Amino acid sequence: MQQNGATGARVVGAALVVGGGIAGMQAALDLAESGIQVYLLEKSPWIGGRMAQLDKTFPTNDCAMCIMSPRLVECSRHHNIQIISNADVVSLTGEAGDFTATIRKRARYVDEAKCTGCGICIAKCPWKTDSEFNLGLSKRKAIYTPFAQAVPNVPFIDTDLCMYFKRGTCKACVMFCELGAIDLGQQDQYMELEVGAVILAPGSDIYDAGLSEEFGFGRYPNVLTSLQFERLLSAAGPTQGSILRPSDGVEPRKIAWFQCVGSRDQEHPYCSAVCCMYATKEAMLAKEHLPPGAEFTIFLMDLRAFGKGFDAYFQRAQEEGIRYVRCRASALTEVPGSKSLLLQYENERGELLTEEFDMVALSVGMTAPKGVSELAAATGVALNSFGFGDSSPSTPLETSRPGVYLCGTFRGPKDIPDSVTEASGAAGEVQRLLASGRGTLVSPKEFPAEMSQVGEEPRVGVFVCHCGSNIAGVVDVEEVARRARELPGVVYTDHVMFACSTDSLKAMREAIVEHRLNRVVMASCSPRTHEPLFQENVREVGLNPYLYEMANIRDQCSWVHGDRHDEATDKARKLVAMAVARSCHLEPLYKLPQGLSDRALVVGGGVAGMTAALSLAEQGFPVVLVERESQLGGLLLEHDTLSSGRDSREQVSQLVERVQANQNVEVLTDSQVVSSIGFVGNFKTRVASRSDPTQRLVEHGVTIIATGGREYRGDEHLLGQHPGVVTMGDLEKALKSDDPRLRQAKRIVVIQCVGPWDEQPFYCSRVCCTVTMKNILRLKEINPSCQVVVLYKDIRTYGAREEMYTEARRAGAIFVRYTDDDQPVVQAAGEALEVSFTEPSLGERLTLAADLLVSSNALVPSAGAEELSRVFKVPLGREGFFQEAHSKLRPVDFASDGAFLCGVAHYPKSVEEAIIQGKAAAARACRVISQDELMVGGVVASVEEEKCTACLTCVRICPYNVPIIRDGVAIIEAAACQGCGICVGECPAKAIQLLHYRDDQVLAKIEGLVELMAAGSVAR
Amino acid sequence: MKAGSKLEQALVEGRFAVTSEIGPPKSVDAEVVRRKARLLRDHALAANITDNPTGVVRMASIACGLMALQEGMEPIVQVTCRDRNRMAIQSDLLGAAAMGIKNVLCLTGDHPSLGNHPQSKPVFDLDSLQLTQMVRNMRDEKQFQNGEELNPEPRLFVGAVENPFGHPLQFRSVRLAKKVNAGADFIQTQLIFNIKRFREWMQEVRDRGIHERVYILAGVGPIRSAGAARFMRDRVPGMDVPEEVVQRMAGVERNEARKEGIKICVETIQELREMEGIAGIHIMALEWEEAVGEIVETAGLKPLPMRLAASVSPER
Amino acid sequence: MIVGEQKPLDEIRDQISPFKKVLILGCGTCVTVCFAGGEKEVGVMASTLRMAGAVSGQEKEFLEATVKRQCEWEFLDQVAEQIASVDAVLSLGCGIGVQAIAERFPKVRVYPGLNTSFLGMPVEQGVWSARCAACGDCVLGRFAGVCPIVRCSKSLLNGPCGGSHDGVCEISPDIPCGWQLIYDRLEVLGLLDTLEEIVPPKDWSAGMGRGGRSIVREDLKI
Amino acid sequence: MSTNGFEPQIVAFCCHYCASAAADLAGSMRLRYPPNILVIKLMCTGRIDLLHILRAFEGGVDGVMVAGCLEGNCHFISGNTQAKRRVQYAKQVLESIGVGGERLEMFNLSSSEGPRFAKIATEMTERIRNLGPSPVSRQKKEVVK
Repeated sequence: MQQNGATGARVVGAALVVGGGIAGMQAALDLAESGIQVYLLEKSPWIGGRMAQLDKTFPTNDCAMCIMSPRLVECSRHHNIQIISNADVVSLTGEAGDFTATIRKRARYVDEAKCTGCGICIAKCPWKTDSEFNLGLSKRKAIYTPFAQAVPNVPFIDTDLCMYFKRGTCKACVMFCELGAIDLGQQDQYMELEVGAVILAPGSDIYDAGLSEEFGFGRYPNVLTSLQFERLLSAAGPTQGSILRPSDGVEPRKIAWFQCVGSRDQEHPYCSAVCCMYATKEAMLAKEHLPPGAEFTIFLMDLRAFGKGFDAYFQRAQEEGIRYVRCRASALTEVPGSKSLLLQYENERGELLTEEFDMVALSVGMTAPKGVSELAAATGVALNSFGFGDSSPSTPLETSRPGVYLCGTFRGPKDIPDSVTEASGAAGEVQRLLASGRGTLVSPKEFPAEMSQVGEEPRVGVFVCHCGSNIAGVVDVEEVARRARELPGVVYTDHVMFACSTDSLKAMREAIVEHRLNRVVMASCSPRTHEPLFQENVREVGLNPYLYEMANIRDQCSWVHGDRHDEATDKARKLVAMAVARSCHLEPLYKLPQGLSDRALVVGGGVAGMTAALSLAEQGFPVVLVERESQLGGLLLEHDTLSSGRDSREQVSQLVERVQANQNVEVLTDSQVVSSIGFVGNFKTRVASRSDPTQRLVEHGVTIIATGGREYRGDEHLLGQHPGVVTMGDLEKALKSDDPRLRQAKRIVVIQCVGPWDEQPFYCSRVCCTVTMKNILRLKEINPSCQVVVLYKDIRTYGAREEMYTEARRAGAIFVRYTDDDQPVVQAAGEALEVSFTEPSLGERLTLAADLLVSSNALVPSAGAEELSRVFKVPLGREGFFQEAHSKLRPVDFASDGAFLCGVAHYPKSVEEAIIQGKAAAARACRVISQDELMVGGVVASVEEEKCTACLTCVRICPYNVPIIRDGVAIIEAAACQGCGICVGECPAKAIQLLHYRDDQVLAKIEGLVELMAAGSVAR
Repeated sequence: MKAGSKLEQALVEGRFAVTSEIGPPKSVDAEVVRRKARLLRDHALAANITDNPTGVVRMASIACGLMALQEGMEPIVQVTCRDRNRMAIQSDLLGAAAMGIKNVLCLTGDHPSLGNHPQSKPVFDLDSLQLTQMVRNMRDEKQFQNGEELNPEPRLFVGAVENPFGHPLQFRSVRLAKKVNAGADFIQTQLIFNIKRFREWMQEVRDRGIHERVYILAGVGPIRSAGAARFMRDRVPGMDVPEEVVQRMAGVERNEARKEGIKICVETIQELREMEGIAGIHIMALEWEEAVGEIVETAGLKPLPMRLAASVSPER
Repeated sequence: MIVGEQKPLDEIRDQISPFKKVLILGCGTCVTVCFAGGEKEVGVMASTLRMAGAVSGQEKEFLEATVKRQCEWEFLDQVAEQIASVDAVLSLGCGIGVQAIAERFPKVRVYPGLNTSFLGMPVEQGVWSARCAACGDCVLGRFAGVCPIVRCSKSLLNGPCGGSHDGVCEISPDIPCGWQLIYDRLEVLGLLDTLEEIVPPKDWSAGMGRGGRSIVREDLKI
Repeated sequence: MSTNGFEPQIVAFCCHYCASAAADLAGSMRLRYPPNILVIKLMCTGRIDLLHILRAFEGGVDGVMVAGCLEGNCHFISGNTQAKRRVQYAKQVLESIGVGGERLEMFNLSSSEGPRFAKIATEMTERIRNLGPSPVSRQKKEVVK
């Protein structure tokens, strides 16, 4: 049954994820959540990877750190994830299901167990060098962390810079560390890990711009890389978000971006896939940052806006005045004195122009990561000719070695959502491989029974942390602790040097027991980083973790009021009083187990749907696969070959066979979903079949929507009116049936980007350019003398697909660019056609006779998408495709729990991408249905039925469509509630409360403050 | 003859009728009415006396009508449903008829919220159709609205209005038919600037044969300035002032504007006169009564009666 | 449902100005749903009035309570004690609630905090629209389920008047022309020809303008 | 009481993912802002209730700020837009009773905008300082005296 299951007898329920960037983190979390122990190995001393360096992300302009740092924290505290940073893989022996990985953990010189991340060592270290994180735009110390949210929050000593390692002197860090965490004698450690599978996600490097000497990077101070520019944009970056010229610190008025630096050239014959969009983003953000009047120009060959929402983003950039010049910039000179930069270039009309810029950003491409050959050698996997990880298009996430998978930019250049999708997909592969070992190596932490606090008056214990001198250096910690004793409910106070140190945690536990504390207030650092630790600590002595409250007197007090000790102490007292007041109102909350169905409902039987279904079925989950048509296969049924060269029939029929052979999959063809109710883990969906009018009721835990799309059929370019005009899909059929017209044609004209653009804004169908290249090569194969002319707007052969473009050109295809304002015109000329268009370099209109005109028509959403979006209460996006929860980090989830999407239903994509997404959706779904029960509750909305007037406000306002009205009252399923409290803030009957953030609990903070102020002992 | 008014007489005889309009004063200054009556009496057969137009309180239309009558101008007393219920209206009409008023025009009336007492309670006990029917029944059936006998009955020539430019457009000729069925003897239309639309409406009216059952007086009026044209286009409910009219007014010098307004009005009249089913013209001068004479003269509507309107021959 | 909105704050403050201790009484039915007088609004009103008092130096005490329906004596009795303890009641119920309080507690001063606006429904979250005039003589059957009494500004039964333009009423572009709605519905239903009939004057005697209308069901009496 | 030397008390309702994180980052970056701001963390500004804002003023604070994610980037999809509407409404209420709508403000910021948090905190403090003590607390003080 488990066709891809491990072959050996032993299946180890653990996996090694190599690389702690966004892809590695995603894979680790997906695995950890589905019951697999994860070792997350990171070469550098901290996880986070490239994304941590980005300011915002296209096309939503989401702040990169905002969306990523919760993932960092989640990885760092997940019980099933062990982060091994500053480490390399030395060797990997064994086989799929049962590997032994040898790891070298390089010396960090700081004891991770002892260090609390207080940062005093960094402050005291006297030695500075260029910051790698800020790419030389700022300095860092010899002992350092790269950014505030670093995980693990433990510094690292750069032995090349540290005076102790160079000369044997200094030791400032050792002297100031009160925890004795600095260990200058630390040695590299070797360890052996038993794992069932490995995921390689080491990422990529950026091209070394210094190698392109013509641009003067490194010589001309005002030539930056795009990543440096990203740091300039960042509010937390070296200039706090001011864009300043390195040469003189002046704001530039004219900035240019040069695309394809280290991409699409002889040495890098691939497209780096992200640069057009990030340059567009950087230009738009720069416009926001600089005073009006500044000019922004992007020099590019093709605008590769091939992803969801990208074209709209590009449109916005143009509206905002970002200038795009179609020209590959070739060299720069610096203007002596001003240090501005002169560019000579030829525009599309062939005119030679010279333009001066104050600053130039080089849009550097992605290259294989440094040290990749060592990693490949150690893990025994093959690399491709560019040095990226190698895989086959039909098994895109498998390396050459069974049991070792790959994802992210290590597989080739790609953006964040594609990396995240691949990471989930790779996790899906591992879940499948290790299905029988799931849950064997992870065990939930055992806690003692909770103390009962029923009927007890609050007995609050307040612990005030010095955080070394971080807090105590500013705030009079002892005074804060002493005065806290006066607050109502407080029976115990203490102040500790480092609350998060092992000793202090133990002392806290003892105090809770000894003084029968039933509320604990910690006045220390940020709850975002430390709350889980302290909550777990109180739980260890039987106190419900929701009876714990925190006052942030460090990040939001001592650190920002360092020059005002008395006022900072007053503020700390207020924060403590507020926390104490709230703590008295806290009540224990429990996450309760709720049963669930482990069945998945997959809607749509194309490649993505079948892949997702199989991925789950092969690990033993029952799957119902609903297909509207009478046979499985979807869009691919009518295709000829895939861009990989593989026969599509073969690909489809193999999948169909596997689906049909798998007894865990129940296939319902000729069927459609009629209605669906329920919530994550417990959906009930009715499916009607064309042949059998009785509706099937399917009970399922998760839903995967994979309803694909269809080729647009309009009447543009005489389609449907002249037999010589066919769509890209028709051409596939013609190729498949060996249509004699193809062998006879003397000239075939292909027009790209045809769609219903009179009715809706243009979007890129992502696959057409690549398919056109594939078809050119196929046509040249069967009819070498045929001339193929491609009229295009932009060629968007992103990633390695660029090579096919190169090949197509080599094969003699002619490419002519057209614009929206100057479209090609097709006219009938008897049986043949005449196509006229403007040749931009000549600036003249040409007319060509053609035997066949291929219209590359857009992929549009499938006809039933709107209906389905209503049935499942999941949204559609602007283009009519289904809208994922978050375009960057939750690319295959819907916002509502338990619903996922994949394939063209999400957006047009290649077969390879659809397979990856299918696997990714399965992996995400597996996180849910691999649980024996869902733990439900905690911070969720709760309805007081007697008060509810069924006014529907919550039903209407909830962004996740969770509340429903049943029997005259609102029901909010705890399993589905996301805990935002939007409905709570709106309910006119006050019938809904957000647990842990009840009105009285929120207002208690204000009352605590008011009472303290009224007492008069604290300054206003 | 139903009422024996001069207006009725002219129309029955097939003469192309001209009516105009007198706006009562916002005071007890009777001279305002008398002056306007004198100004118009040589140019129009009869004059509408408006009833608190645009919801602004003015002297009672019946009282003004009597004054006009004294000045030799036959009044067409307007009655709206806005501020009087069926009782008040009936009693007023009895009084009016008793005092010699012979023409009455039944309207719904502008909503008080548009007028100068927006807080007053809108009455609208009846609508204009029900009002028309009530007046007709008072006269022809000799009945009060409640069915009680009314003897002797008021002899009134019953008019109603229609706006060919109101929406939904398809309903406008239907509504006209309803008014005729309810008992309207003559119809005055909304001010016509959009001749094209009016033509379409008249076609529908003729298709339904309504023009043979009622006398239709087409509403016209001179625009004083481009600003006035824009105001009417943008602010006055139920008005349809096409862009070309606004442009024409805007295209002339300020001091030539009035002349141009009159010119447009005259041109409109000339087009309307050629239309089958138009029994006369109703000129609304909107506090510019001085222009009426010039319009009538220039349009060749003088002397009254001008000529037989060949196309109009209502069979009642 | 009954739709109301809060009176201007100054008017509310004027009404209760003579009193030191006031109960703000909400109603848990219609006015909760239209965000005018539910428990939340009671809280907001109390806080607002307390602050307004503090700002103007008039310290007042405000009690807060919300009953299931102010228009039932039994529910009002649940707060009888609180009512007895105050100088006045500010009702955030509809006009019915205010009168119910007045009838149940003859010696209590009660003031309306709301204007009872109309019988209507939410057309979208946060927007309510009048639908019924409680005229006592329903004509909806004749007008395709769209009430001309409420939705036409002039309550025309033989509309639309000449002021209807582009689907909106002459009195405001924000008010849809009720007659356009009727026309459109009738068109969809294929019933446009019914508009050719003249609808006779309405019998208004069943509705507004008659004090103390009652409905009696002898069978339900106890 | 004169506004000379007056130090306002300001409460900031901050969402977990962005505003509160930005406040933490301002700390990590050791930026400076006046100590008048006290953060109350909520999961999402969508949890904000009119009553929370009013009760804060009723209790005598001089200013309130509500800080959520950037518009369009709310971690709970629409919480911050809902909060914005509630803040707008509360401003009207405050205005109508003479407390002044400008004592309340909604901000949107991303978690990486530590410097902006510091700037907002500084500007808000400055604004309230110029406005002087809240009329509610001023009265209360006089009553106490």
